[in-house]
Amino acid sequence: MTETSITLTLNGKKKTLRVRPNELLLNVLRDRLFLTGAKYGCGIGECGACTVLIDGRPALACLTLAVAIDGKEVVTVEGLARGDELDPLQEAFLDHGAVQCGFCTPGMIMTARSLLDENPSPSEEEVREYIRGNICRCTGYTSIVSAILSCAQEKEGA
Amino acid sequence: MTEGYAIELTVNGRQVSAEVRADETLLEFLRTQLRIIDAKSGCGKGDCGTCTVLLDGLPVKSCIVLAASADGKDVKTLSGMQNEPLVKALQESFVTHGAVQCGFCTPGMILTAASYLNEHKNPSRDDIRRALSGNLCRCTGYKKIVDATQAVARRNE
Amino acid sequence: MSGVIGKPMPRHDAWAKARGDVVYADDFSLPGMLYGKVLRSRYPAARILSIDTKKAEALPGVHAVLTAKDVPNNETVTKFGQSRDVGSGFEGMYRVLADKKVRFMGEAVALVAAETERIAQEALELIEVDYEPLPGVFDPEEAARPGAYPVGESESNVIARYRIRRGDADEALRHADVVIEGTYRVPFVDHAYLEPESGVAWLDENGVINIRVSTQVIEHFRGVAAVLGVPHNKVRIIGTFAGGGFGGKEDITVETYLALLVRKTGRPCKMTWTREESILSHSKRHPYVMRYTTGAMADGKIVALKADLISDAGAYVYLSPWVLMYSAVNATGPYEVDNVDITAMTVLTNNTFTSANRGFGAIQPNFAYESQMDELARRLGIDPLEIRRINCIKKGSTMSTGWKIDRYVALPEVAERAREALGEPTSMPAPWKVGIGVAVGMMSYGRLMFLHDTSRSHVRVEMDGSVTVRCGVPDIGGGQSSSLCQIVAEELGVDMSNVNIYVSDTALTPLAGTTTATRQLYMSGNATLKAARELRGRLLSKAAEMLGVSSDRLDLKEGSVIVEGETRRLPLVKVIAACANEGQELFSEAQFNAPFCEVPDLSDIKGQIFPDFTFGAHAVEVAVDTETGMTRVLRIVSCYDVGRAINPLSAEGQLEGGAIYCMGYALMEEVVMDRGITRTPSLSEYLIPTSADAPDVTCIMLEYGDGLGPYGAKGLGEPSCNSIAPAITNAIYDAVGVRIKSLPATPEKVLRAMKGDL
Amino acid sequence: MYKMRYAAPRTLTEALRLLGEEREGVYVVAGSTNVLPDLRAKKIRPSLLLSIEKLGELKGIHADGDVVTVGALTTINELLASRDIELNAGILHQAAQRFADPLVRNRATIGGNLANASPAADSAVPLLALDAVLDICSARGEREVPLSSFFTGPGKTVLERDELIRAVRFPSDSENQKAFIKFGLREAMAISLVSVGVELRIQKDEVAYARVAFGAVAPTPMRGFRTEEFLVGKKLTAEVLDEARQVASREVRPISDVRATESYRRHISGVLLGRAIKMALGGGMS
Repeated sequence: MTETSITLTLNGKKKTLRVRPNELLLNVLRDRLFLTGAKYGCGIGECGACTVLIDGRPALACLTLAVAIDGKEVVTVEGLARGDELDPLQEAFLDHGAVQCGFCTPGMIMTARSLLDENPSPSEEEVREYIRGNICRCTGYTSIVSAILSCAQEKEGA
Repeated sequence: MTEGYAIELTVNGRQVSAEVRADETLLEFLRTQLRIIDAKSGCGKGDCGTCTVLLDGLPVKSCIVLAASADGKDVKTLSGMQNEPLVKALQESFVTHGAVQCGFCTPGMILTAASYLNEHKNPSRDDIRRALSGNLCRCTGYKKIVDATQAVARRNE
Repeated sequence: MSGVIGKPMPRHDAWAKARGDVVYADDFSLPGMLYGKVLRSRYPAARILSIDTKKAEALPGVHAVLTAKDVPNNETVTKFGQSRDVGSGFEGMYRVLADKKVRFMGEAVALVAAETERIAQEALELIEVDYEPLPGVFDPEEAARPGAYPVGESESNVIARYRIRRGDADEALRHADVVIEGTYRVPFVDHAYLEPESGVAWLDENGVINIRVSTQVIEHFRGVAAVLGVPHNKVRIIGTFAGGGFGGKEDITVETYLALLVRKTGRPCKMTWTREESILSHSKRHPYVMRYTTGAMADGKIVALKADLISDAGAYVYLSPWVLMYSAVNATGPYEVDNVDITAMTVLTNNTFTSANRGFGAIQPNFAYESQMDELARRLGIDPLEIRRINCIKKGSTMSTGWKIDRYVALPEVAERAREALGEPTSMPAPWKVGIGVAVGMMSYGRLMFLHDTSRSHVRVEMDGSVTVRCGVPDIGGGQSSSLCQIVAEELGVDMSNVNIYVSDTALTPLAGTTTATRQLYMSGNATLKAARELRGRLLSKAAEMLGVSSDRLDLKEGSVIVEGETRRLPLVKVIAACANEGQELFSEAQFNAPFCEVPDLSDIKGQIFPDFTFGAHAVEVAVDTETGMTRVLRIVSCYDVGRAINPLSAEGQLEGGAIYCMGYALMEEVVMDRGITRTPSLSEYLIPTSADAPDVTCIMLEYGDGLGPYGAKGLGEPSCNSIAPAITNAIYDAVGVRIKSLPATPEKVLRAMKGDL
Repeated sequence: MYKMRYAAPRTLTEALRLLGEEREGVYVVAGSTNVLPDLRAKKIRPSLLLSIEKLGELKGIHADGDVVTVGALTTINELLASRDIELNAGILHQAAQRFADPLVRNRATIGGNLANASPAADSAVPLLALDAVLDICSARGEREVPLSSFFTGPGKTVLERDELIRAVRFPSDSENQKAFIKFGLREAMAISLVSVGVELRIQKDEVAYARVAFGAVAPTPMRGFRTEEFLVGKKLTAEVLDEARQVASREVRPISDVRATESYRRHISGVLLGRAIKMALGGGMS
């Protein structure tokens, strides 16, 4: 199969890659760029573990063709922290015990990031609604929701 | 890869197509592209023999063979010859004679010994020493390597 | 007891090695791994005025470029696994990347991590370093003089001075019937292990930097942590099966560089040195100038020995003071001399730094004193064996430090047996002349006692009767881990194939100390023996209860408990099950401590410095081509009191390998340094023996069983390469009547000694 | 970024065309045993590696009446295995036995060893003693060059940029007596410290014909013309031999380096000459 050349901004840096037409973004990220933050959980868009941001919007990397991101901006969980300084959401997840096995966490945080960027002070209901595509099997969601809300409140107060 | 040169060869019995740089060594190609690790890199310039492989049946130092020149050829490393009776016999003999210490020279040493014994049925100790003289060993002082090789040669008589 | 001790056994790791299945340091890769490279100084002595890394950083694919300013603690202290701060000037400054002054050619100046090795290499070429070349100093005697060029910043070039005195040597020399004087020189040599330095490091989810590396000392995790400024438990070192060590992988090699690059990039990183890099920049064996004076009476009894030893430490301290201590204590050799005066000094120069190399300071003076002994014998017309009979120490003799040796000394028996086995000289036609030479040697096994050495090991029986051992011993090819399996198999009465061992991991295996100083069989062997015996005791007392007999009538054999004088057998698995059922511990972890002492007064060294010594001898026959000076070693006999050969195959392997290792030292090996510049940068200039150069080594092992190791074993790794060099030069003397006092005895040197000007 | 290309033409015509077209930076590769170490040491920086390995025209050993022709691509081990070489050029066979090591001998070619023009080239010395001639070709045509005027300096030869060595030829004269001796610092994988090749014909007790060659004692492998001249017409007594050694010691032009001094190499040149003469004559010395 012929490969196409794509150019994207990945975690703030321009990258040019040659990809096959049927190659998935998740595989490109994990297998070729060694960014293993986005996880493979189901492969059919049911679990949200592979969530990344494409042009600021949450997207499922397991359902996105790599060719489709030509010219776009992609952020993965690896692109959230600035050096040693974690994103406030990452801090909040730690503080609230919102991380147990940790497999859903990268996707969950990316979805939450997008929510807060869109809506800096969401209600608990809005949070639960927004993250419902991201399945967590460990926490029962309570601590995840409070972690996200804590960021929202802090933001409001700032 | 504009500088790539396409080659097709057989490696350990498998057909392989690949692109190599003009100056890529056969050793580098085997280790980094094919992840075949039993050929070792000890000096990078043909001085030690730890990278020995068979190229069209002849033992060569793969760190001074161009990968591109293996095009169309048959390459065998020790891991591709585990079922050859002579190789097996040598491995067993090296193990039981204590001819293996750190083991870094061992794959190359066994390949050279195997290829020599294929051609020479009744070598003396000196013949064996000369035949293995392109493969350095720093641990054993060579005696047990010669013992192990000679024991197999005797069995093959 | 399974009776495997003393049997020639294939090592547990031999099959994997013979199949090429062992994953050595460079054979390992991780996804997303970067490649690290080191920029090395082009000058042996210079001041770094500036370093510009911008162009290198801008190269696509480059992830990090680091210089001294990026290293949290660029200057720490050189350690080699000791858990004790010895002080007294033994521990020198360890500098990660060159700062201020460059001290040797090849010193690390900057580090690069990039996506491929080639990109990393290209990036190195883009780093611009502005050097101001400085004069430097390259001769230790010159460097020791007042006003000499200072190698470092403020410290003296003279690192250490020691003295050992006994009686009055000068006075005794005045009354001696014969006085032999000589100056002996030995060169820089390289370990030339076939596997160059290599490792892969990665950061794990606990923030721990993991370093999988070819090393003799996994305890360098503490040193790496000190450089990074992180707690010790945030650095883990996993030692791989090393493709040879011989002392060259005793100091830190790639570890700190990898840790810094991983910390900077967050990505896994591999670094493997090229052979040229290895020869240029890892430690070398110390060159020495040794001035000896031996006085004896007409009957052959030595009455005085004076020696002045000067070693070239190269550019940094590393292990030079320790090596010098070995030289001083070994300077009189295994001879009882009432009047001794030894002075020893090690000095910084702008040569590549020197440190441990198989023999660790004991083999340099061995060349000198065994040359003197041979000369003394010739001068007095006494047989070289007889002069040793007259003077060799025995149990109870007083050594130069005043310590009375308290264990069996198989001297001069080893020399007599070696000489006897050599038999009659071969006859060869002109221009060849044949000669025979003998030399003896002593060397310690186990570390200097003031290091307070310890080792630990863990043994566990599984429910099916198989055994798991965990011990932090780095395996560098000497059979270090296999002999531990053998000890456990012996004590627990199981087959070797039923023992599995995990070694060399600072996080998961009990720390066992370094694979140096010929200490692993002694130290970790004893720790493992202790653990295995404790577990054996527990199993036997349970079995005694089950069988209703006293446990001293029980033994473990072939996976069963057997009762003395009876045919009853109780399967071990049943005992294990019963222990498990009662909640008894099915494991044992034990620590073995060597004898300790305090640091002696360095200006007057007294007392016991080493736990014990291994004694051995080499007898060799050489043929010298009288027209070219070429020496061929025709035959070598190596005879050692090994105490007890745990695995005779491994013990012979050490003796044979050691003899050929230093046959190279005697005849062909030299790292030629020309004002700090290495003129022998690869294995086509730095020659080591090939199979066509090495004669068969005949081994004679005496087993007096009086060693400190398990079952009375002594250590062999380093002692095995002692005494071969003087045996060869003594044989050259026997053949052509010239005494070579400077190694290596190249054809040109021998011919010039014979003919003067050519 | 510096790039290097690789080409492996299948015909001589194609190889010569490529060689002629490439302006500079083309480096001819056969067994690659020299090229790769040179690349590693950054001694060379070619833009094109031109592999001639596939050129069948450059292979094979032919003994044809009184001439032996050895294709440039003949490996050292192929020389060793050849009955024709053993019978007609025993001196070359002897040199091949001491060449590098058994593994390198499977790759190193005779043409490569000559074109590389190392002063210590082990195949050059016996071939000089054999009065060998090189067949050299280019897209412009063919020419032959006596080996004795082929080398011009360390790594330098009279080969033009567009030329290849096609074959080495030498007379197959089994009447003459020959010997080669290599002196190295190790038994294998050793660079010659000095090597000597001699070819002699004795008629009526006198030397009627002499060829002497030395390796590693001058900027190039060299013919010992003065030594030859000295020998011809002489009866090989012990005194003459002694004098011949001294002539040889004076004639060579060695340097001092990390392996030996100049004076030692001179001395060894004489010693080896004496030994080679004795060996060639097989003890039939007066």
